[in-house]
Amino acid sequence: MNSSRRTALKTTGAFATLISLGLVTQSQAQAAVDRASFQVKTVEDALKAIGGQAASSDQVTVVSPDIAENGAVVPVGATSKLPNTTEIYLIVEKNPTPLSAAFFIPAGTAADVQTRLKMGQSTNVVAVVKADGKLFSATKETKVTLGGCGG
Amino acid sequence: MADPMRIRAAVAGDEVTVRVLMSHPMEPGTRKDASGNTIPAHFIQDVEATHNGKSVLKAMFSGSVSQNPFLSFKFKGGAKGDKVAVKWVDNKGDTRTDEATIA
Amino acid sequence: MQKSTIATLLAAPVLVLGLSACVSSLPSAEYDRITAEVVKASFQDKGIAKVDRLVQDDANRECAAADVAGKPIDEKVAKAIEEAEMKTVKWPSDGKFLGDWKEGEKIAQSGRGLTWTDNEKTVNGGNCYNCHQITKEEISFGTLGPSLYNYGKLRGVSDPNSPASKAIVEYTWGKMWNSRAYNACSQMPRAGHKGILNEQQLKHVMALLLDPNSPVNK
Amino acid sequence: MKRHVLALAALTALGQGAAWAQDAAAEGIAKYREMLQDGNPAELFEMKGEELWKQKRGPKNVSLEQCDLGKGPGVLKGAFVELPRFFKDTGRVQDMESRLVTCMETLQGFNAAEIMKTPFGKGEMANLTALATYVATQSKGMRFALPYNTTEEKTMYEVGKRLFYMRGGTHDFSCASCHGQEGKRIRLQDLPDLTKNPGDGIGFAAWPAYRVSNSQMWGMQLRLNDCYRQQRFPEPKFGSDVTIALAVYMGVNAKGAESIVPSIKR
Repeated sequence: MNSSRRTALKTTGAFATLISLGLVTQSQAQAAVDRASFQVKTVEDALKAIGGQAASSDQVTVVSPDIAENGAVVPVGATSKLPNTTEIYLIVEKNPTPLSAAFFIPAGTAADVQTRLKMGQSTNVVAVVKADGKLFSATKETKVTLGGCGG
Repeated sequence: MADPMRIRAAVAGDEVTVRVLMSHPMEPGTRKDASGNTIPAHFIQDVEATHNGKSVLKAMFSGSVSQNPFLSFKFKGGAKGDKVAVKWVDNKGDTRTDEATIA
Repeated sequence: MQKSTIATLLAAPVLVLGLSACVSSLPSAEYDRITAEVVKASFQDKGIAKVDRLVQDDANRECAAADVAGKPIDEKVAKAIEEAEMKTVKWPSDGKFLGDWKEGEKIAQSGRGLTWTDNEKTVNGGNCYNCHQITKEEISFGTLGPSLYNYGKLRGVSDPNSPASKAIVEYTWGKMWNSRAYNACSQMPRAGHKGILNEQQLKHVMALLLDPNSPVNK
Repeated sequence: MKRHVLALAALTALGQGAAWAQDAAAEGIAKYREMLQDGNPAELFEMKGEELWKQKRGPKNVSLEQCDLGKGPGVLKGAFVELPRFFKDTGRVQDMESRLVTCMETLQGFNAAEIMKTPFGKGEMANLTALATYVATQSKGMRFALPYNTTEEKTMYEVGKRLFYMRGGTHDFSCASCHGQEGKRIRLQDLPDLTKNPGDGIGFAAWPAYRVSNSQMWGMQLRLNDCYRQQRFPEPKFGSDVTIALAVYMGVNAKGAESIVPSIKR
């Protein structure tokens, strides 16, 4: 617990410095998440960056395979049936920097996105969505297998 | 300059499905080369898709998105013949915009 | 474009036959000769993988020839190979056959070593899981070789140091040192004989297969 | 879908050795592969290849559009599924990649020896792979039918067969060690039996392919190069007769197999 709080503090500090140096623009700083959110090292800190704890919901689905033949390319996506879903986040729990991608969904666009992520090892994949300003999540485990020959 | 994207956009009913492949190394900045030196980060950070000039999706990527990124999403209000444009910007400030016609 | 070996080598037979449109066959030995020429012209040293690795010993030449002919190897030839290969088996210098199964598992998992992208310092793996099921926990295993799950248990090895286990312990060591001593054309690498694994590594893999405490025998 | 069924069929063939966990694993892998089919990054290389094919390039500043890949100058459709074949002008049996190098030399004025010495993924070699991806894709859905009607091709087949069974290197591997039987795997990867037609889009009919393990596009030349690396052999030179002979052997054996290129592989 202690160590993760320390990390959070450090990250916040670093981010403030980035703004003061003008490395992070005002518009980026105003977005729901910022560049620094993608650097945090734990799932808790990633959730903090997104805006707090997320309630698990059966209206949210993580699309990720049960088994990935190769961790370099794992098809991952998320869908939400919750009305007014405006943001979708993909978090890979065991990656060094868990927050992997964020999607901002304007009105008229479906809360249904897919991409491909790297995974260093078998891990939980968490989708967090923001709907009506509240956070909801769903989790699924993906096993990453070792390949043949040199693997 | 970066290689072009492959964008496919197809309408079915009232929904347009857009599938994008981007040509990019997506180097996270944490890997080491054979001689032990860290390979500098080089990855796409921001992606935005527009339909007739109106934003239909924004995304932020980390270096954990796979090399040659794939992105798929759906939006309403598009018609056959309309243009869908996708723009990305990477951490080095390099950028690329490509366009496709909805089929 | 480099001149083709095939074109040069074929020049003679084509002349003899005249430039007929029909496809002509050569005696099998002639194709063997052309193949040797093609191999010589096509491969080059790269990193630690030098062209001398292509030199065929009797075992490899005879087994390949039988495969090309599409029939099993002659029994007498097979016997001779097995006898010769058996002579290469070196037994543990201190008489101890088993090491640490945990180390053995790491060696079984690793497929590294001896390719042109490896170097002299690369610690060789055993490549075991590429072809064999071993522990139950590892679901990513190959099927080119038989399952080795419960290897010791199925063979009744409850104490690898007991006289009752001696035969199977020795067979397992010999098989890993030089598989061809027991089966002339076995596809299994000759781990000891070819210097893929050293004595200590082989002991660890032995423990993985035969130690009653190894997950293999649970 | 077809691949999925095949994977399951192979699985049942495993018989009693296959535990339940294993069935689930194989099914999971089949599903993973299916998920990747949509949006294969190989399309990026195909696009680049098309551009390179039509672009005026090289010391002579001409395009490759008059390149003869065996069916006459500029004919792309069906060319790939008839390669390797014998070419009168070079007096050689050539595969798609070595034939493209010939065109780059004769039409565009590039130095063939230079191109063939370039490491995979770099410079003109990277362009060559993109071109091969484009050319192969023009025969997508067609079935392999090498002409196989000259003495040179017959010789190459016989040489290829001998190379396929040639055991060597530190591990005594031959191509046949992995690809000489049906229904086997390395780790969880199914191994095609290349001594016969292993089925549509499998083995010879699955390349060029995008390799997800390193995000590279691989043609048959690199596929064979890496097989030999893992066999612990020395390196076969690009376009050398060893690579051509093996391609003839596999290509003739694969007669009737549907090409699904560009495919996507682990």
